[in-house]
Amino acid sequence: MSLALDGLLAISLVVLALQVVTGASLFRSIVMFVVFGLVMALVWARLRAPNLALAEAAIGAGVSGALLMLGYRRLRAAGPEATRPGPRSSRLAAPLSLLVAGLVASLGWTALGLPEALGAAGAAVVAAMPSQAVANPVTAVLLVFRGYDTLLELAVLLVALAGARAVEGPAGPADLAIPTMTGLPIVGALLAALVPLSVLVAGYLLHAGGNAPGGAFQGGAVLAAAGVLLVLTGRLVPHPVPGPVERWGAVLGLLVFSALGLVMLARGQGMLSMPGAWSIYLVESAMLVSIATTLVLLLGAAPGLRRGPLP
Amino acid sequence: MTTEASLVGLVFLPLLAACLLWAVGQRAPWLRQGLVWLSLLAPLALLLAPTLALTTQPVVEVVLAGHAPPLGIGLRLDALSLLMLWLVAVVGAGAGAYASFVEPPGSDAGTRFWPPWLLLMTGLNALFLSADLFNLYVAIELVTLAAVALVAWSGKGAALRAAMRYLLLAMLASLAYLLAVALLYAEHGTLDLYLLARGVAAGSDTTRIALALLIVSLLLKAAIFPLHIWLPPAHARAPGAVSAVLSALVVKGGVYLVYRIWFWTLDGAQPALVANLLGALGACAIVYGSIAALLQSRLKPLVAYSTVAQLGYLMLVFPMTATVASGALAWKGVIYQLLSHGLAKAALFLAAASLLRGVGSDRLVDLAGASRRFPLSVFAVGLSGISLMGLPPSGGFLAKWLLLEAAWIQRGWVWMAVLLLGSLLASVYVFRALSAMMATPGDDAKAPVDAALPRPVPWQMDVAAVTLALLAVIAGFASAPIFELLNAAAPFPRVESATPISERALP
Amino acid sequence: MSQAAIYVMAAAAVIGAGVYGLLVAGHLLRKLLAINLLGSGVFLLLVALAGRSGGAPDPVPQALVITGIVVAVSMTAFALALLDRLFRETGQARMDVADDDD
Amino acid sequence: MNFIQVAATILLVLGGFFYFAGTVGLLRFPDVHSRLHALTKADNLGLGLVCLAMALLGGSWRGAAMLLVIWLLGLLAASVSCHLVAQAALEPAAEPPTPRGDP
Repeated sequence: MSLALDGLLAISLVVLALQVVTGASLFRSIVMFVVFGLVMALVWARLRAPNLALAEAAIGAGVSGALLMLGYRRLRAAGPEATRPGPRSSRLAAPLSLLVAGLVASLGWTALGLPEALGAAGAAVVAAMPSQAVANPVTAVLLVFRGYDTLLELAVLLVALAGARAVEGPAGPADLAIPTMTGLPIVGALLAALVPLSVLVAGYLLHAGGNAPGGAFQGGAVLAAAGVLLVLTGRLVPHPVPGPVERWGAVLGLLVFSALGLVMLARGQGMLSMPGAWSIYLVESAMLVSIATTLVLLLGAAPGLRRGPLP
Repeated sequence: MTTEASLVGLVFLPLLAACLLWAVGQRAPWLRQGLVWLSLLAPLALLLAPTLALTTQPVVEVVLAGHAPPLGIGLRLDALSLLMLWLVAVVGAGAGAYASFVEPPGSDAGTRFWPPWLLLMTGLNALFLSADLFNLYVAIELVTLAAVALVAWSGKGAALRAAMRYLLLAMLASLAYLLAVALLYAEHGTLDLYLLARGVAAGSDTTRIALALLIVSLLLKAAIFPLHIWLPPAHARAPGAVSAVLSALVVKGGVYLVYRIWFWTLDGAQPALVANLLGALGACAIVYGSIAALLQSRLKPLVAYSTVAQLGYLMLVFPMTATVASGALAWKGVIYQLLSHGLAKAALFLAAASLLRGVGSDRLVDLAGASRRFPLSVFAVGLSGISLMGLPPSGGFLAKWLLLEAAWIQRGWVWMAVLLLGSLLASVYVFRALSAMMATPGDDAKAPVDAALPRPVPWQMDVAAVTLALLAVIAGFASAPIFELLNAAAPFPRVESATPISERALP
Repeated sequence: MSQAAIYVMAAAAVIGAGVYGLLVAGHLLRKLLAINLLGSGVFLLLVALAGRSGGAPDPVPQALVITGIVVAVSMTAFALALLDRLFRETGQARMDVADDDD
Repeated sequence: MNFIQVAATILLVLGGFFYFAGTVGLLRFPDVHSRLHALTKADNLGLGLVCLAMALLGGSWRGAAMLLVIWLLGLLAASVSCHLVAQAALEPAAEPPTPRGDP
C-alpha cells in the first residue's frame, strides 16, 4: 500500500518533469514546475526527510516558483514575442537524454545493491549527536559539523545578489515599478493578518529547528514570502538606492557567523566551532535575516526598498 | 596556530571585505579603497606562514569546528595547493590593482564591481584548500557565479550572451559533479577526498564511472577541448582584469581538481587507457587552440584561444606518468606550465585590455603603431609572449622543456611532435600580434571614430601587466625552491630519485 | 522493488527530462527550468540512495540537499537577472548553447 | 479500529471527495468565475475536513490548534486570491493566463 503511494508520487514527478520541458507555453511550464516542487516536498516527507520537505516547499517550489513567475512577467511586459518558447532544436536531444536517464538508472540500481550500512559520515553524526546542544541532526550537520559549507552557501547567496546588481548595470533593473494591487481593501486585511503571522512562523521554525524539523532557511523563506507580499501590494516600493536595512541585512548572517568563528579560533577552539546552543540560535537568527533580505531583494529585482504610500 | 590562522584568513579576509563593502554601499570611499587594497595585498603576507610551515612538513591539515572528517570538513595544504594559492595571491593582486584603476573602489561602478570580485577570490582560495567533495561543490558554485557576473560586467549584448552560455554550461557541469558525489557518497559514506582514496581501489564499477563523471564535469569547468566552447567568447568579452583571473585562475581550478582526483584519490588505480585519452584531448587542444588563435583578427579572442591551447599542455601529464622518471619530469613540467601560463596569460590579457582601452579597438589592423604610443603595453605583450612560446629563459620554456624531456624518456614521439608544433604555432600567433603592433599605420588608416582616441593608459595599469609578465619570465630562473616544494609533496613518492637534466642545466 | 529503488528510478527519469529540456528548449526561461529539474533529480538520487538502509535516515545527505536547494535558488535568481539584462540589451530571450557567435 | 479512527476515516474520505469535486469543477467549468467558485468553496471544505480528521488522529490540543490555524490561513489565502483573480478577470485589458496557458 505504502509502496503504491511511492509509485504514484514517483510517476507524478516524472510526468510533471516532462510537462515542464515539453509544455506548450512557458507559463504552463512554470506552473508545472511549482507543482513538481510541491510533489517533491511530499516525496521528501516519504523519504523521512521532513526538514527537506519544508525547505523544498518554501524555497524550492515557493521562492524559485515566485522568482520564475516574476521573471516571466517582466519578459511578458515586453510583448508576447518575448515569451514564445521558440523553435526546438537538436535532433540528438531525445536519444541523448534517454541515454543519460538509462545510465543514471543503472548506476543507481547498482548502488542500491551495495551493503546497507549507514555511511561513515552518517554514522559519525549519529554517534556524535548525544553530546550536541541541539537534537535535530540535520541542524547539527548544517551548523556544527559542516558549518563551513553553510557559511560558503551564504556567500553564494550574497554573490547571487551582488552579481544580480552587477549585471543590472548602472541604470538598475528596467522596470522598477512593479504593477501592484494597491486599491483593494481586502489586500490590507490580508496583510494585517499575514505579515505578523509570517514573522511569528519564521521565528517558530527557527526555534523548532533545534529539536524538530525547521531552521533558518525555512524560516527565512517564510519571512521572505511576507516581504514579497509587501512588495507586490505596494507597501514596499522598489528604490534605486539600497537603505541600511537592505545593505546590512544581506550580510548580517555572514558577519555574525564569521565573527563568532574567528573568536573561537582566537580562543584556540577551532574555526567555526559552536560554543553552545545559544551560539547556534544566534547564528541562525542572523542567517534568517540575511536569507529573508536577500530573497526579497532578488524577488523584487530592486537594489533597495522603501515604504510605499499607503492607499 | 599561525599557519591555521593564515589559511583561515585567506578565505575569510576577502569574504569579510566583500560583506563590509556591500554593507557600506556608496558611503565612505576611503574605507572602500582601504578594504579593497587590504584584501588585494594581505594574501601575499598571509601566505608566508604556510609557506614556512611546508618547508618542515609535507602537509598541513586544519580541522574546522573541531570535527575531523568524515564528520566535519578539513582544510588541507600541500605543495600543490600552496603554489595555487600563491598564484591566486599574485595574479589577484596584479589584476586587482589593474582593475582598481578601471573601477576605482570609491566610485559608483566600484560598489557593484568589487563584491563579486572579492567573493571570486574567496571561492578560489576555498577551492584550493578544501579537502571535501561537497565543500568543493559550494566553492565551485561561488567561483562560477562570481565569474559569470564579472564576465557580463560591460553589459554589452555579446558579453551578456557569453556570460549566459558560460552560466548554463557551468551549471550543467556542477550538477554532473554533484551527481558523481551522490554516487560516491552512496558507496563510500564519506566526502573527504583522502578518506575516499582508501575505498576507491576496492570500489565497484559505479565508483569508477562516478569518478569518470567527476573528471568530465571538471574538464568542462576547465574548458579542456572539446568542452572549451564557452571559453573564447566569455574570456574575450570580459573586462581585462576579469579575463586575466579567468584564464589564470578560474579554469585552473578545474584542472587542479582533476589533478587532485587523478593523482591522490585515484592513487594507484589510474587506468592507462583514460590517461592516454586525456593526453590526446590535450594534444587536440594544443593544435586546435593554436590554429584558432592564428585565425583570429582581434587581439582578445586570439589570447582567449591561446588559453584553450595552453590548457592542453596541462593534460599531457596523464599519459607521461607511465614510467617513474618521465612521471616526475612531466609533473614538474605541468605545474610549471600552470604557474607560468597563469602569470603570462594574466599579463597578456591586462596588456590587451590596455591596448583596447587606448586604441579603442582590439582589431589587429587597428593596432598598427601601438608600439610607439603604448610601448609599455606592447612590451608586456612581448614578455608574456616569450613565456607562451616557450623561449628560454622563461617559465614557459622550462615547463615545455621538462615535458619534452619526459616525452623523450618515454619515447612518446607523438607527444614530442605535439609539444614542438604547439610552440611553433604559439610563436607564429604571438609574432603575428606583435608585428601588427609594430607596423606603421598606413596612410589609408581611417581617422579614429572617437575624437578622444587614442586615449592615454594610466601607467599603473601598465606596471601591473609588465610586473606579471616579468614574473612569468623570472619563474624560469627561480625554479629551485619551487622544485624543492614539489619534491616534498609530489603525488609520486619516488620522485626524488630522478634528477632531470633541466635542473642541472639551469640555475 | 523497495522505496529507495522507486525513487532512484524516478530521479534518473527526472535527470533525463532535465537534460532533454536543456538541449531542446530554445527559450532561456525553460533552460533554467530544466537545470532546476536536473538539480532536483540529483538531490533525490542523493537522499534516496542514502535511505536504502531502512534504519534511521542519514542526516548528512539531507543537510547537503538543503545547501544544494539554496545554491540552486541563488543560481536561478542570478540567472534571471542576467536574462533580464540580456533581453533588455539584445531583445533576445532565446539561445542555443551550441551556437558560436564569435 | 476504534471510534475516533472510524470518524477520522470518514472525514478523510469526505474531504477527499470535496477536493475531487473542486478539481473536476476547475477542469470542466467554462469560465474563470465558475472555476473559482468550484475551487475555493469545495477545496476549503475539503481542507477543513482533512484538518479535522488530522486533529482527531493527532490526539493533542496543541496539534489541533495548529491545524485550526492552518485551516484559517488556507481560508484567508483562498478567499483573497479568489477575490484578486476574479477582479483581474473582470478587467478586459488584463486577461489572466488560463490553466491552458497562453500561446
